[in-house]
Amino acid sequence: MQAIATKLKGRRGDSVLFEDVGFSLSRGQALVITGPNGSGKSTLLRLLAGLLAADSGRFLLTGDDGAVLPVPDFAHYLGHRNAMKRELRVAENLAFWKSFHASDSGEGLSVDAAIDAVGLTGVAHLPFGYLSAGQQRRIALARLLVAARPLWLLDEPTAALDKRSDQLFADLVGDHLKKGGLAIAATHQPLGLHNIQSLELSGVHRAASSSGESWT
Amino acid sequence: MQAIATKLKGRRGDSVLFEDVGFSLSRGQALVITGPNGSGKSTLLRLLAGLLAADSGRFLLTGDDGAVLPVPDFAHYLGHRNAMKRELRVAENLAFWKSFHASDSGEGLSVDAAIDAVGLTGVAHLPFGYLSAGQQRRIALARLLVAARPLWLLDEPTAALDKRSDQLFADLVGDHLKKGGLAIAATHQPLGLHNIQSLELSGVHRAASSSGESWT
Amino acid sequence: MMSHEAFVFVSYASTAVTLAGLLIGILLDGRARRAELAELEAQGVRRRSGPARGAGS
Amino acid sequence: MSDTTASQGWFTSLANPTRFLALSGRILPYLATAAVVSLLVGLYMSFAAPEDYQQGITVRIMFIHVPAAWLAMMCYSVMAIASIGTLVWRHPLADVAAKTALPIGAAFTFLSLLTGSLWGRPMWGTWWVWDARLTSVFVLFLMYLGLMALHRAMDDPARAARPAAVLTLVGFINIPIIKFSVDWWNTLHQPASVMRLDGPTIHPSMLYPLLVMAVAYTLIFFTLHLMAMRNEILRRRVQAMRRQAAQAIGAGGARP
Amino acid sequence: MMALLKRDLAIATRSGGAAMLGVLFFLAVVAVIPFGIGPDLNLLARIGPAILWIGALLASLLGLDRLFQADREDGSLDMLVMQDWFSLVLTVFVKSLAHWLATGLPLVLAAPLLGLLMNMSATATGAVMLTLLVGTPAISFIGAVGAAVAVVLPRGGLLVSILILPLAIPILIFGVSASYAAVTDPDPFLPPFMILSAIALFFAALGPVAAAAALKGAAD
Amino acid sequence: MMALLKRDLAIATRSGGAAMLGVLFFLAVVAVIPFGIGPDLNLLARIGPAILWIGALLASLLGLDRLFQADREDGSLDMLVMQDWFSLVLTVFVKSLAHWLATGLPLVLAAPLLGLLMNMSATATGAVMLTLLVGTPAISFIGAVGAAVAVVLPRGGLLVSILILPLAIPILIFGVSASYAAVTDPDPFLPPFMILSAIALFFAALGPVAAAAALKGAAD
Ligand code: HEM
Ligand SMILES: Nc1ncnc2c1ncn2[C@@H]1O[C@H](COP(=O)(O)OP(=O)(O)OP(=O)(O)O)[C@@H](O)[C@H]1O
Ligand SMILES: Nc1ncnc2c1ncn2[C@@H]1O[C@H](COP(=O)(O)OP(=O)(O)OP(=O)(O)O)[C@@H](O)[C@H]1O
Ligand SMILES: [Mg+2]
Ligand SMILES: [Mg+2]
Repeated sequence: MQAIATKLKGRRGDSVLFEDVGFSLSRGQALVITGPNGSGKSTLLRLLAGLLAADSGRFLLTGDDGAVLPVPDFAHYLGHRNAMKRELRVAENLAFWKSFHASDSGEGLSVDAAIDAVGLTGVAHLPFGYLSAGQQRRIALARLLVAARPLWLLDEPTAALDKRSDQLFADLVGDHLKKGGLAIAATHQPLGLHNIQSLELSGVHRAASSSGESWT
Repeated sequence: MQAIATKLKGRRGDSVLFEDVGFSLSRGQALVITGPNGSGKSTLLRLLAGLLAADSGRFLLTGDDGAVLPVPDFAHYLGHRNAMKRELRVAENLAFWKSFHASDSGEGLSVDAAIDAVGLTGVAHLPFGYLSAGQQRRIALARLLVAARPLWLLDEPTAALDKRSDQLFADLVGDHLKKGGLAIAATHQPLGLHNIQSLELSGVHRAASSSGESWT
Repeated sequence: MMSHEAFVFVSYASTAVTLAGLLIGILLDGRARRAELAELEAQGVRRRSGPARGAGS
Repeated sequence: MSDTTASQGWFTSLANPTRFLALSGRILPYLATAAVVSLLVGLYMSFAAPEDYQQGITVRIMFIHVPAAWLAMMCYSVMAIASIGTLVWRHPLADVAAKTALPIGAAFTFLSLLTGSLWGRPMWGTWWVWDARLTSVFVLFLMYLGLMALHRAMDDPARAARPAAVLTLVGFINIPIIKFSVDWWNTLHQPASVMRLDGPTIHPSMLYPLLVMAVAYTLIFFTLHLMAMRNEILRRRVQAMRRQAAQAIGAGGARP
Repeated sequence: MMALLKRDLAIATRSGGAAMLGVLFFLAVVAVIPFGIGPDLNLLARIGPAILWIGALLASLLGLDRLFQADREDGSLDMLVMQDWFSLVLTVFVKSLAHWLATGLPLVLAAPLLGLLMNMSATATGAVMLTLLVGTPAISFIGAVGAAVAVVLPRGGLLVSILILPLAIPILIFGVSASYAAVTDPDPFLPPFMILSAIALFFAALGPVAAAAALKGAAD
Repeated sequence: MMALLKRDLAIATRSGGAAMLGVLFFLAVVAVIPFGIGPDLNLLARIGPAILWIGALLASLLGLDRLFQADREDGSLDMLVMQDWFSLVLTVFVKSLAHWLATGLPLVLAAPLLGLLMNMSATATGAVMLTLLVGTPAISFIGAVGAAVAVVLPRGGLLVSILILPLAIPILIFGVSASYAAVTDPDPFLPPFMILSAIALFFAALGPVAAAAALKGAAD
């Protein structure tokens, strides 16, 4: 399985945030995207997830046999927000995502096992809204575990996490990579991962292409 | 001016988050609260701000003449959220807070000066919603500058800030302390401040008091 | 009640007023936009796709 | 996701905003002149036309009522076509066209309602009835206003474009309802007498002024629309420059 | 998809009860009309079906704006939109269905009680229930389009109702006329009812597709 | 406090114009009624005042839930609640007032137009305007209580309307009956109107205090 991006160009409104972004990841590798505030890290991740259309360039996920795989079915996206309902219990939230995600790409942990894995044993029956910011983020990470998908797209996964949880997170990603997964993460903080590629976005934006001035 | 806390006890629902928390700050001093996720940092700050009632213990702010000052009028509270309206321009937002806060405790910077001070010269006329996460946080910090208040209560003030802005923030707090202010901040990241006390919350919670069992 | 002529007159007059209002609104809007653009350019904000090419601005 | 590239039609490269501004700037004077001339001719002809033996002088309201009603529908059709452009080619000019047509369409719809009421009072003895045609035009008016509110409520035009286009297309159902309401339900209102498959049934002395006025209204519409589109492009340019300013400041970073 | 249905229903019943509000509002609308009309029982019975329908229409519009907005605020919407086109349409369909089950169905069940208040005959009440049973899902489905458009808005609220009301008018017209046809003798009940059903089916097909298109377009 | 009023009005008029939305919704609701009732002008004129009042009630209720929720979501609410008791009550009063100015007042001004559409007489229209002028502020003030309670709820939204609707029903009833009393001969206009005014004053006093208490209690 490989994830290959070629010459990606991302735009927000009138300005090109990045251009000519390319990388190639294979099983067991991770990519860390860094850059100052507003440099386009989140934009790049949403683009990889298919939530935004790239201005040009392409991002392909190919299976071990070379077949092109649809990213939405083989990738987990974790955004700035946690995708959990405050009203529902933690276990209900995770159970929902487990059945929602469990379309093709194999098995994941059980809900309880995932909660254990993020070190929050015992919160299963609490409404999600009762948790602290860091605990909420960790439950959001547990979503990645309940349904196994090879590619993880993580946007500031460690926001609001304390030191210990940072380590826990590093272990989770490490495990995922060891099992042959891929990970792409945007972050300001060092993730404590080894064996990673990194991509630095400059934060210097150019106005949209000179020939055809942008419309928006 | 002194801020003195004695034997504060904070509870969320059934569990006591901290007990016997005490400290004493005088002009020019800062307190940094650390602790793992869910240990009660935010709870403690909200309690100091008067947004939550303490289970027991007291927090007093006394003037230089020993008189007890009402915390709400002499403290700035900066929470996880920025307290700015996305629809309004940055200048409008800050002008509103300037006139809202400017009750008793003296003068503050002008709106433009405050924006300059957080290094965002030129954004005054932009709608707040246009800014990136880090820029928004910096404007939220500017609110503390437009109305001068001696005590700053900061909850993860540097969340979403990049490295350079972290330094800027440290300078701001340093200035504030030098002018005789007090600051109490909860954070996971080192703030780059010197001459600070620190308070570590353990994150080990106890069930509510054995004698009078809690009801909530 | 009003005479029939009055109805005709009111119809034509209100049509004229509405259309003229629309026209004036659009003209004023255009003016305001141009003024904003000029103000921004005076502040040194440039479109970074090169020098602002005239037409209309 | 096999291909994230936005499809770029040929006119993406052809028509950039600057070129559009230049081109429209050249066309506008001619268009405006033609509109004014035809309006003057139309007004002259409509007052020279003979009075109707049934309706008396009020028949003159027809010359401004009917074109307004036609334009109200045409304007929505223009918006619907533009919406298809937005959805299929994703061309921002289509979105600009759809958005700026709204207030103009609303104005023509308002005029058709107003002049209709003013005609209805002497003819039918009431300002307003809830019959199928009148009501469907009123619904059209509401849809214009709703879409205007929708655009006003969004802070980012680029994001508003596609959802608004979808809604515009869904609302297009109303246009055939307006057109054929007189045939489907028997109502107080006149059935079609000009735009019929078997040719107009109206007397030429009234038909010609009506047609000239219709042409004049159409020219007025296109003139105003073009002007509004130019404004909108400038508005977006200002907005874009403001955003760029924000980003430039972000990149500039903290105080030294 | 069953999971989605279950989740949405759980949220609707847990946090504040959308169902209850709809019924309450329905009651309030129907209860004030007699104040206007006065105690003329015949007149009340005559306009009863219309009032019930109008009340139901307004009641099902309430809360419709949250259909996707809530998912957007907490980030779930990203996962929904990430799906392929067909699954997304299905998702919208299921969410609209959940909205109907939580909001529309209780209205149908409350109709007999209100029919009693309005002094309506049993036939009329039955007819109103039947037409509501067919018509309210149509409102939810076409409402999904408005809700999808509202996703890009800072605050949807009223706007969704404004955008949807004109589109819902055909449902109202045929719903009411079928209800009347059931009681007044010469008019046959079936033709308007069939048209209503056709509209409902049409909207059930159109709504999710259009809403999905709007959602895809709104992603940012 | 003027700053707060100005800010809230600026937000209401800027982002999509709450004012315009309220009026549009009002228009849409009233336009839908004849589709249900049928085009009978006499009947329309008779139920006109009730319809106008229902429309106005709905238009001012919807969107009321955002009164404090928006402030909570962006964190401003903490600063408001941190004030002393008296300032907090004043703050709530000012915010309710801003809500009325942005939402209620435009409804009052739009009423005559709708009266025309509903074929109402000039007297009836005038009476409806007058009662709306007195009644809609009462809705905003009492609505503040619901909005304050909604702040603690995960997803306030609908619940506000549930809480407030029962309290708003007296306003509706006296508003409607005063409007009718103005046109039907034997009934005197003043008694119900005085009751309506009394309710409005009572709510203007009670609402802010109760809402402030709820906000203080809700802080977490
Ligand atoms: C508010 C009230 C009215 C509205 C909303 C309205 C609307 C319309 C519309 C939409 C059309 C275009 C129909 C088409 O192209 O097929 C139209 C045409 C027309 N209307 Fe009205 N109308 C109103 C009142 C009246 C009244 C009171 C009269 C005369 C007694 C009238 C006479 C006509 C005539 C003669 C046409 C031209 C039909 C044709 O030749 O195709 N309208 N009106
Ligand atoms: N929805 C949006 N519409 C328009 N512009 C946007 C939108 N979201 C972000 N932007 C702009 O795009 C640029 C990149 O934003 P992005 O969120 O990708 O940055 P980031 O690298 O993730 O920053 P941060 O570290 O603050 O999260 C910013 O300048 C921002 O102003
Ligand atoms: N609104 C609430 N209602 C009930 N319990 C809460 C609420 N907010 C937080 N808690 C609980 O109180 C505890 C402390 O939360 P708090 O937010 O103070 O932690 P924190 O130290 O700020 O954590 P973080 O580093 O994640 O921000 C947590 O266990 C959490 O579950
Ligand atoms: Mg980001
Ligand atoms: Mg915290």
